[in-house]
Amino acid sequence: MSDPMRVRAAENGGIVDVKILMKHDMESGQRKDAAGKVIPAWHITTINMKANGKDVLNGQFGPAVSKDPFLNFKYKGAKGDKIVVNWVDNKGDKRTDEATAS
Amino acid sequence: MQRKFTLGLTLGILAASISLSSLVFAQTATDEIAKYREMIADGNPSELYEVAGEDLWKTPAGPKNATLEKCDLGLGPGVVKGAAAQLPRYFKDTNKVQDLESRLMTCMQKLQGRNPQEMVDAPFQKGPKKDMEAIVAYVVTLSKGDKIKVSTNHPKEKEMYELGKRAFYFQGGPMDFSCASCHGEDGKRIRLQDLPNLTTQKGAALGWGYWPAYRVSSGQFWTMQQRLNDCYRQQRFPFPIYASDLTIALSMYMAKNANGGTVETPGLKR
Amino acid sequence: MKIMNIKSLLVIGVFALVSVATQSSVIAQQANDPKFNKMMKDGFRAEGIAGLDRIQQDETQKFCSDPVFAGSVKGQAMREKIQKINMDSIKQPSDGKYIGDWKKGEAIAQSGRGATWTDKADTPIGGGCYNCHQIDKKEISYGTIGPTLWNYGKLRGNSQELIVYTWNRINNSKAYNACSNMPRFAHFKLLNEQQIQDLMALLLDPASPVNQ
Amino acid sequence: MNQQRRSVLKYSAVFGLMASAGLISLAQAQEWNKAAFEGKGLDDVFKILGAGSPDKSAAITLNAPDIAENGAVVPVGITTTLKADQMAILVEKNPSALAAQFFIPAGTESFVTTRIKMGQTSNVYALVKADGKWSMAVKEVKVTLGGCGG
Repeated sequence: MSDPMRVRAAENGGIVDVKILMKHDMESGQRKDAAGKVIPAWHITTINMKANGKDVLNGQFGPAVSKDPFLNFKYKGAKGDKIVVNWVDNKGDKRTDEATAS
Repeated sequence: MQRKFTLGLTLGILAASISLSSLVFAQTATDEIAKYREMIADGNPSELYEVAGEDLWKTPAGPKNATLEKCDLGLGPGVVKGAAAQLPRYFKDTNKVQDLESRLMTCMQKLQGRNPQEMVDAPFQKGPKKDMEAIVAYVVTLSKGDKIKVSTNHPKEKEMYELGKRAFYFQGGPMDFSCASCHGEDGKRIRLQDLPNLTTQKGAALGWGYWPAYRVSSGQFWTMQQRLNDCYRQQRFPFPIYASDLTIALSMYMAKNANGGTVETPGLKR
Repeated sequence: MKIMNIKSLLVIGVFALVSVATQSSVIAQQANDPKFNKMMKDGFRAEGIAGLDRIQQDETQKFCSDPVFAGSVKGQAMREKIQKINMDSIKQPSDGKYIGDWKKGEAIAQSGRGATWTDKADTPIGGGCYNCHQIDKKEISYGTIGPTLWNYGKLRGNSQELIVYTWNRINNSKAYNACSNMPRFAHFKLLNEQQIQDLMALLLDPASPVNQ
Repeated sequence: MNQQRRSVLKYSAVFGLMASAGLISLAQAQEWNKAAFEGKGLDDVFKILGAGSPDKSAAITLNAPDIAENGAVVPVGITTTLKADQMAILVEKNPSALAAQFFIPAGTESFVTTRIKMGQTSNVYALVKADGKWSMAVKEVKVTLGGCGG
């Protein structure tokens, strides 16, 4: 089960500033466990962001994105916009969270 | 023998003069680190733990299937706001000085019927400790911006402070380290990390005021108990027992020294 | 004798900025406190290679855990005694060789690993030198608890006295300053003779990057 | 779909199924660019992205610290006055150079900030595709060893 994201969106002068924190281990595939075995890579692969149903950003992550990923972007929008963030990882786990632009 | 000392003196003066010339360079590196910290300050992953912690606080759990909402953290049952800024403190019902985590264990035991030993024995970041960490993130966030205000009026509080002070200077292990080896002087660093002088108000506020924190090097949220645990690991000491009087005494020493400083928790650390 | 004492005090002062200055009032060594002892005893458990013997203090550790007394005038006799114990424990290199390989020395200086409860008994222990000292200027991540060692040999030459002094200091810094913050690398077998020779080379070999 | 079956299926199959089930939009169904993320060196990734050998552009700003206190979290931001429709962050000395890629629809600013891992001191590349052409900005980020552990 994936943990909730933290999505914040603030409108200023017609621009909505969106900040997202995702809870994900983003295992790099480079680390070894205590027994010396490589811990397989486990990371978010794609992330989609919509405002009022329309794409505002699409991202693709490799294992080199930091643990508990942070993402900040801006789009032309308005207060009250409904923002939906959606990620999928390489094990097929996924998570959707929402926020309203303030 | 005498020559050795004379030589030592010369070397010492030389060393002192060289360190001046390297100061400029060191300053640049420190400024850059400050910039780095500023860049990551917005978007502290502690928030993710805080959300989970609020959920755990309000969800019935344990053998008694109860929430923690009636937990008394010192300001009365159910008062969370500002409570962490005044811990550790003496609690009448347990007749003990408790820090946040030992107090939360009391609440989990009394309200939810959980066995505190399970919490003590659990490894950090796993099982019951994982829940504890999230709950701590939730509780300390509700003191953010408050002034640190820890009392030593009760004789047991005063005693705990003195014991903590003594523990702070206690040297041991194969490297002769005490807490004071690294945190007893102003303006020192390990590698590029500034070391707050925890014996002063200013330094203690910088240390105590920013923990618990999310640590970027481990990608984990660390409670004060885990912070102390890793200090002792690095000191090459044996393993400090979770929520032992030793750990509470050290917290009491730091917290009281930090009085008047601002709670900046949860912090974001290297 | 008197002159030597003054000088030795100066050495302590310059090298370690020991806390002598601030202490003045009536001072006696800390009393034994059963409550404190119990707290320490109940506060730790053995884990991995880190046994409870690690909180059994030796004379040096006990003395230095009371910095008010250790830094006081009254503590001076004890301070000298402790320095002597530590000085007497230092062994000069068994093969007569002081200078090893600076490249290996740099690696030892970089590593701060080993001897914690998450390490194994055979985990190589680093010197951790950069934690506290500037050494090769190219390494910008260095600590400031100890003095800079940049250009150590270039500025000081390579007289036999300097070599022996440096050897002693790395082996057991408490021989010169009872409560130096520097670990006693030979005393606690943190570094072996060869590793110390390699660190010596890092500081003193004219070819070492430290002396460029 | 149970866990076992899911892990056996290829990404494309998963996305295909999900897309056909109407679970996600077409844009996201765009398959994760496995080849690009597994490309080793810079040139590999440039080639896979179709970027050729991009020119440096003063119109692109790569916002990253000179020194990172920890390689596990290095903040990296890209802004450009160009009208970007794709951006990518590459780290020359990472085992796989490509860290992240972004697709920017009209109405979204040519700006993105995230955090990446760096194994060692390296050049970081900000790639921008605008008007069908790739260009870039480069900056060295020093990764320092920290703490007592070395």
